[in-house]
Amino acid sequence: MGMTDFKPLGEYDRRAIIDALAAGTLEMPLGHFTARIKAQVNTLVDFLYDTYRDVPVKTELSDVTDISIHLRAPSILRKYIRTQVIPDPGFQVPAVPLPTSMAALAFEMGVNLVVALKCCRFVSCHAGVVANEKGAIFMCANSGGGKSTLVSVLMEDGYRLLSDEFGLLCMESASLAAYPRPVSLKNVSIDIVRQLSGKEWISPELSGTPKGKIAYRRARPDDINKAHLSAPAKLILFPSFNPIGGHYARRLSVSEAVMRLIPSSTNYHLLGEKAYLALTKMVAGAEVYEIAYRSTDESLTIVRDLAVKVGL
Amino acid sequence: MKPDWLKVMVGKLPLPNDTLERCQLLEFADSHHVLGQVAAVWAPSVNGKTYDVLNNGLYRASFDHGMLRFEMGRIERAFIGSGIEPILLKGASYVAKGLKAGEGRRVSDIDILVSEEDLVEVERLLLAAGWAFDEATNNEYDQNYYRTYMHELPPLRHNLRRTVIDVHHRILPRTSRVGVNSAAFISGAIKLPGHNLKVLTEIDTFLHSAIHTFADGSLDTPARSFIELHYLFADIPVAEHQALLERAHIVGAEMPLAAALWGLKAYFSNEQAQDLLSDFKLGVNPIVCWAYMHKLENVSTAKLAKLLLYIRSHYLRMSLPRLTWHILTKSYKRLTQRPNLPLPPGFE
Amino acid sequence: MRLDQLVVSLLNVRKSFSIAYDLKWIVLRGNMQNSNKQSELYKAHRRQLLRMGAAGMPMVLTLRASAAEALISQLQCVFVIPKKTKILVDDEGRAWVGTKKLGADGNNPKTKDIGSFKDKADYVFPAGSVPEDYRPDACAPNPCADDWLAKMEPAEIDSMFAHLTDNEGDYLAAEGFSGRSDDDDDDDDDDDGSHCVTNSHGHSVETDSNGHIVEDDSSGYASCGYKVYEVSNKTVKPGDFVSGSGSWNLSGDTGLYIALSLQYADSHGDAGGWPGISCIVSILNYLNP
Amino acid sequence: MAAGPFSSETLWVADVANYTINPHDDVFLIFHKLSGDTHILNFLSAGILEVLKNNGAANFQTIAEWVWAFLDLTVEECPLDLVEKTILQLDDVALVLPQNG
Repeated sequence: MGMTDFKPLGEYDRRAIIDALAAGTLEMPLGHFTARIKAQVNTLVDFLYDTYRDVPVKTELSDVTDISIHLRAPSILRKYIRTQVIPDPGFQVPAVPLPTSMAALAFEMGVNLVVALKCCRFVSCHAGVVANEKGAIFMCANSGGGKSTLVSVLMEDGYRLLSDEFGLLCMESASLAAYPRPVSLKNVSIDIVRQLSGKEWISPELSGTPKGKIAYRRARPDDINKAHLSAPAKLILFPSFNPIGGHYARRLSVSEAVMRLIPSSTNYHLLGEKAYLALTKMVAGAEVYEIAYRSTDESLTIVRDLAVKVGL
Repeated sequence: MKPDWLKVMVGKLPLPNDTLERCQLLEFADSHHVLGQVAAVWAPSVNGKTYDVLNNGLYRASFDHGMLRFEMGRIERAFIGSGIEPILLKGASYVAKGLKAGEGRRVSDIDILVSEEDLVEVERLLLAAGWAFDEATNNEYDQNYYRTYMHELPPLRHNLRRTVIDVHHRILPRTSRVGVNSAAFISGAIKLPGHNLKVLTEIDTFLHSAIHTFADGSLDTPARSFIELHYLFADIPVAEHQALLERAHIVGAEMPLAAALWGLKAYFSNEQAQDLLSDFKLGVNPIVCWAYMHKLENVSTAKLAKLLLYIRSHYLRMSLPRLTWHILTKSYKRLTQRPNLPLPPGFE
Repeated sequence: MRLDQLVVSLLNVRKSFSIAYDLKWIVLRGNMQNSNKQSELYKAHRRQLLRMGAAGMPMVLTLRASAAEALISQLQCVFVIPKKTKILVDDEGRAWVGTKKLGADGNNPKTKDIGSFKDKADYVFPAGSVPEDYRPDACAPNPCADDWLAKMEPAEIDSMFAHLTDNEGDYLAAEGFSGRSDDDDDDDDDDDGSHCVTNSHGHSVETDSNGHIVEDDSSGYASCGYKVYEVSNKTVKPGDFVSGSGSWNLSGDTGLYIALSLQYADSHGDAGGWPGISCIVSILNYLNP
Repeated sequence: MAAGPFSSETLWVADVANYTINPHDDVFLIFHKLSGDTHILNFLSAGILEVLKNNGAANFQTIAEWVWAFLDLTVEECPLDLVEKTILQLDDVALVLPQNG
């Protein structure tokens, strides 16, 4: 077995994918994780063909998987996502009931939640991460901070995508693991990125979601093929989109950085001292800034300057 | 669940070679909160993804055990100078004693047993040390219900750490139809070396687990309970099986013991359990067995089974009029209030 | 803005934990940046720290909040709907939210109050905003049941929503919409007489030049076409409306308020003065991290 | 608040064996192995741990005197009451414990 059996999802015929999804035997590597996907939702098939077409998959399981996702209907009216793995006694991964048309959103949310709450091999923080051969830029922010836009912009600026939603810190090496998934774009940022990256890289829009309008920027084959390469953080940013305020970059001390990173982690407490050591090691090896900007262009200028400053 | 999965989970049968079945078994183990226990058995002898998945279970268990040891210290701190030495029950005691039943086991909250005359002081000291009653139970009905009819205080959650203590003063509710002799358990408890805490003897530990599983509360995690009984029974030397029967008689746990032995026979083909059962005068209620089997094995009938167990557990706890009133009130409350949201990993 | 109001709105913003930390952070480090340990400045900072400590600020800060916990804690937020708040709903799912006078018999609004309530509403939601269950029965079709909102100039609609850009967060709301200045109180004066209400007998009623309804029936309450929901001063804990599986279970009058809040969040995020919006938005973030 | 009963005569010890502490500027990062918690201390709370680590168990008054000397502070700058409050905050997170505990 092994990678030889995998081929890009786009190269399978639809029937094979549909059957594998129905049987729950569609195996998809996502960076260091593998996912087993079970579903009977056509819109998901469309989404996978569009957004995951370059991702190598198998229609039979070669091994057990880290992630197991099952899209199914609790009622005739709605489909919602339910991961088959419950991270904690009594703790069910929350999921908003979404119409079938939003199966894509449900799928993305579900995978992210399992990775964030269940997978213990990495410290996971809410962060977007991009890297070049010299090192990584780690952008720590909740949704709304313009993180995904920044990630997409930097992808056009010669960086490869490591992750959009969650930065994954390897506890042994204190370096950042790749987890190349579609970058989720909201509302205005969709058009910005479409213009920048070209419309062929953007999924069809989902409107009327709880987050407003959503579209995904596909990971590039190069991002996917280099998914096994980790990168050390050289620049750690706490970005905030601040249309009415000023723009600035404020250097943070080690302790303030750690203080900001820990609350952004989904599993820090679970992992204990190893996570503390990895986190402090990552911070020690990087420069940390809080940045604010009024526009995407401004954010790019600020990040470029800092990247040069730290030798990226 | 396939009936023989429990044997796999305790290492009496090998992991399935079929990948899909192995996935399903691991996912079942995770959703039934025994992944860590499966990991304690299998992680050393597997590799690749199976190891990675099991490793997630080990991380969660070690987090829980760390939390537990810390909370043990906090409880001792809260009781300093009071001379009160609470008895650890359930998961807390398995981990504290280093029993096989504790390896990889999830511990979400801590159960302690104190004598009824200490109860007021225990409550006072815990409240003073930062524990508080959950909003969910901090209403007149629940407080009265717990204090008048139950065997424990409403759950206490620490206001900084969010960890939960269940303070028991009896093994079963006052209203229980199973006349368990709580005093016998309390007087039989032994000191936990190096702590101002106590634990039950091996035999009482097994009996208490049986009571908790079959005479108290609907069985929410049958897989975990049966695996627990399997290990705890194995901790009792065959030479002491007679003593087990006698102790069950003294503490009034014949029925739960019989049911537990049935479970060990049914799911682990445990001959010793079978022998003991056949020596046993008291039979096992077939409806109960049906309910447990279906809850464990059969998804389609699980709901009915759960309902049966729910009603039965309350039937065991209280007289019929009180039961009717209670279930009415509860269902009314359910209709009028939303369920409280679950806590994230480690904050249960 | 008074300090307590400042703190309230601070704690109301989405990333409340990081803000809380920022406040404590000052106490923990003073404002000192690597100054020489012997310098007077350095000693002054330390003394300042001690004074704040004596004033009750913590000397130990525990970084427990994992994102998961923060997510959960967001669900615990609570807010109170301002006094006098009522929600007027029509059969096409439009909603007018305001604090002006609106008599009612149960859910049936006083017909002569409807027009003025709509004119003076603080928030207006377009057709389809209100879940079916909350909508009244439509009245028998009549000439003036057409959509006056649709017929309005975009500019007029904008002016209706103008106050949403009073960027004062929940603090504005805490004063019960009174943040609005009087001048925008009569936004859509030029009432084109299309404010039509039919009473229980289905007779149509016209509006006079002031946009007030003159109705031709004795009952005086609209039993169709409109429903009114009284949410004045209600305490809302949106987390209670989220099921363990993360779905919204909306019921009761406050359920309608939350339904509208979700609509609002879709279009405005947590900007503007909608009471409790930052709480709602934080929950949406929990549901879709 | 405190994590349990105490008096002005209670002798306090630092849980030295179970934490690692790293100073940054005048701020101290502490990882506490038992609780798995990470704390940030300022010079006063960290100073209290330091004097307890160096001098062993003591009651509020004695600890305060050590702290004043160690941090070069006067009782006016750092009242006994503040030292007590801070010790109790450390007690809450189990970085200090009553000795007979």
